[in-house]
Amino acid sequence: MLGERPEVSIRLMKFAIQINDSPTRSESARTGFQFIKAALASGHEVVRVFFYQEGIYNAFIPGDSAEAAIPDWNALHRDEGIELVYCLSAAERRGQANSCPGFVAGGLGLWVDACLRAERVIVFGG
Amino acid sequence: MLGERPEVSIRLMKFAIQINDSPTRSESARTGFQFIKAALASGHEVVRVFFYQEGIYNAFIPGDSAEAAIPDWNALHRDEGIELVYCLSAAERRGQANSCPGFVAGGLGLWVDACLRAERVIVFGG
Amino acid sequence: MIDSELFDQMLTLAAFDQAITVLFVDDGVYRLNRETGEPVSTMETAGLLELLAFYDIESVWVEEESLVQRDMNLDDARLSVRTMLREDVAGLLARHDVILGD
Amino acid sequence: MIDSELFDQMLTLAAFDQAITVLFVDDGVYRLNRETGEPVSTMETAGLLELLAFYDIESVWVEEESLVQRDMNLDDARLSVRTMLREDVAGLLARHDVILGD
Amino acid sequence: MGVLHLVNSTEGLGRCRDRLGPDDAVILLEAGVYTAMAPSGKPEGMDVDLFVLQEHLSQRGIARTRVRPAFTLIDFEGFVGLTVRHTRSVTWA
Amino acid sequence: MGVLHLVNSTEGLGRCRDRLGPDDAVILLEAGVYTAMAPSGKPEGMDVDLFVLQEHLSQRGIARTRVRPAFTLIDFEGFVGLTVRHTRSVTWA
Repeated sequence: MLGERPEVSIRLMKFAIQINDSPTRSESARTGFQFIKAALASGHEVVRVFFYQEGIYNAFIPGDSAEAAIPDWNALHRDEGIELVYCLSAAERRGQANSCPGFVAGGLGLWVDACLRAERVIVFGG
Repeated sequence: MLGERPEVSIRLMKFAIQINDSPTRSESARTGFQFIKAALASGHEVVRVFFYQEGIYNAFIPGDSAEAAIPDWNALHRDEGIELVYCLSAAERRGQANSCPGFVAGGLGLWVDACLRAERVIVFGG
Repeated sequence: MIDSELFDQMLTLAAFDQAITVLFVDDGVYRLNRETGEPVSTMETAGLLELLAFYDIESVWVEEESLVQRDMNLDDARLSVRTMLREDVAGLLARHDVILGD
Repeated sequence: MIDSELFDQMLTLAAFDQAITVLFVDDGVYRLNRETGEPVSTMETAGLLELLAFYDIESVWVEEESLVQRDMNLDDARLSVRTMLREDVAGLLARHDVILGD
Repeated sequence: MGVLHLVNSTEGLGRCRDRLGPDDAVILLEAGVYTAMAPSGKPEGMDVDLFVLQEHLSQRGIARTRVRPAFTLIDFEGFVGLTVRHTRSVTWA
Repeated sequence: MGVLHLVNSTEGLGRCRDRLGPDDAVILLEAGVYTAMAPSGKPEGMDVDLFVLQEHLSQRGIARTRVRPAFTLIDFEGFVGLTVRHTRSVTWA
């Protein structure tokens, strides 16, 4: 009967992740961060993390702060090569400039591109 | 019977106002802004506006932006002399520096001081 | 969330030729009777909804039960939406590849 | 809101010799059975609540009905709180000069 | 005199309804104004003065005729007046 | 296969319960995990697989014994596995 246990074989997938809330207001950014780490640990690929709406504030809070609850996104970028893109127009609307290391600014087109390249789209917050 | 209509005489009061949410996430900052304008129009005094928690983001979004919904706090400070204080530690926790004109940074002691000097304390958001 | 950002996302998806369906449920149905006067804080749903038709997003639905529970009907709505029953929502969700909340 | 910011505010008020009462109602009662392990995002209520006693804030209440509706009891709580009935909440609010939400 | 209860969500009115004192008043604002027309509002049995912020009603396209008679419409200056008449306020989100 | 419903508030489970398809599953996370013990959860009659994120339970001091038997505890890797098994997901806040 060996070979008839399809649940055992892990199907590796590409994920696109959207983060929509500030890490100081809700848990959702941290949930997304831990989800990504678990996905990578399982061998999956994360095509891009896109920070939108209040989520763009993640790109302006140092992840190595004293607050244990603030995700260290830069470490994720540095150690795992994950692409972190915050929405430029959402950031400008909120008066934010000079993002933290590891993040790049981009348009919504980069989010749609990530959705089209990924097999799974997961949104955290909002 | 003149002089026996106590409802007609307006009792002028001192208000302390706390704003606790970002102007892009909820309406509460704008509600507080309109409340303050109405209070001033009625002859009341606003001792201080204190921006706390996610409310500190008000101090970093230009009020004269294209977004009609973003309150123009600086105009309130400039035209009415209202003191606008954002909580320094709440701002630092969120990686924010270089606030917009009209705002000053301060500690929670300034909020307690405003509460003690005011006859009415009104909190918007959170 | 800011309605205009929700719509920016929809219109960008539409620009990439993705078929889009909009569904209003629960308190979300209140947005259907919003006026296009002074903006409600950062929300201007009604005006933005009119953009949908312009961008060929014509599949706009509202859940019947959500309307009824709020004593509303489609006379309150300022755009052409169709109603569906709650029991059909699961099927609608299952026919889409990506589901984005508000 | 960030629990630690709510507590900073309480402790600053206490430092100015203001008498403080804490009341847990509705879903707020869930915070009473929180562990002091890994922080829950930005929330660490239980550890912070222990600070209250240290700062002589000893008037900590929870609404009985909110507990019962959630199938909870004070055995779940890790600090000394007293219960009050919902019908007495209005009276408690009316005895304070300033009411700050969470 | 009494507590002014600010209700700024559709759930807020239900949260404050059994926590009202005899001298209290309620004002609906922001998303809370929807409760002025929704059956879920059930203002019946709430034995205090009930107000709704007119600006926030009209911004949402809610006609005056849809507002339950139990609620009095007021503007921002009326809102300020309520905070003067009531010594303290509390928000129910 | 089916939709994975993410419930991250105490109200979320009630919002998704009549909108579940036969191949769907539900996972409680963040404040949604409280529903795993609260009577308000009423998972009875929800005819799909129900999960609750263990990390978020234990961070809130909810003992395993308080969780209703209808819910299966899973960790973040299990959560990832659910998103692999289900083609799409939706959040109910």
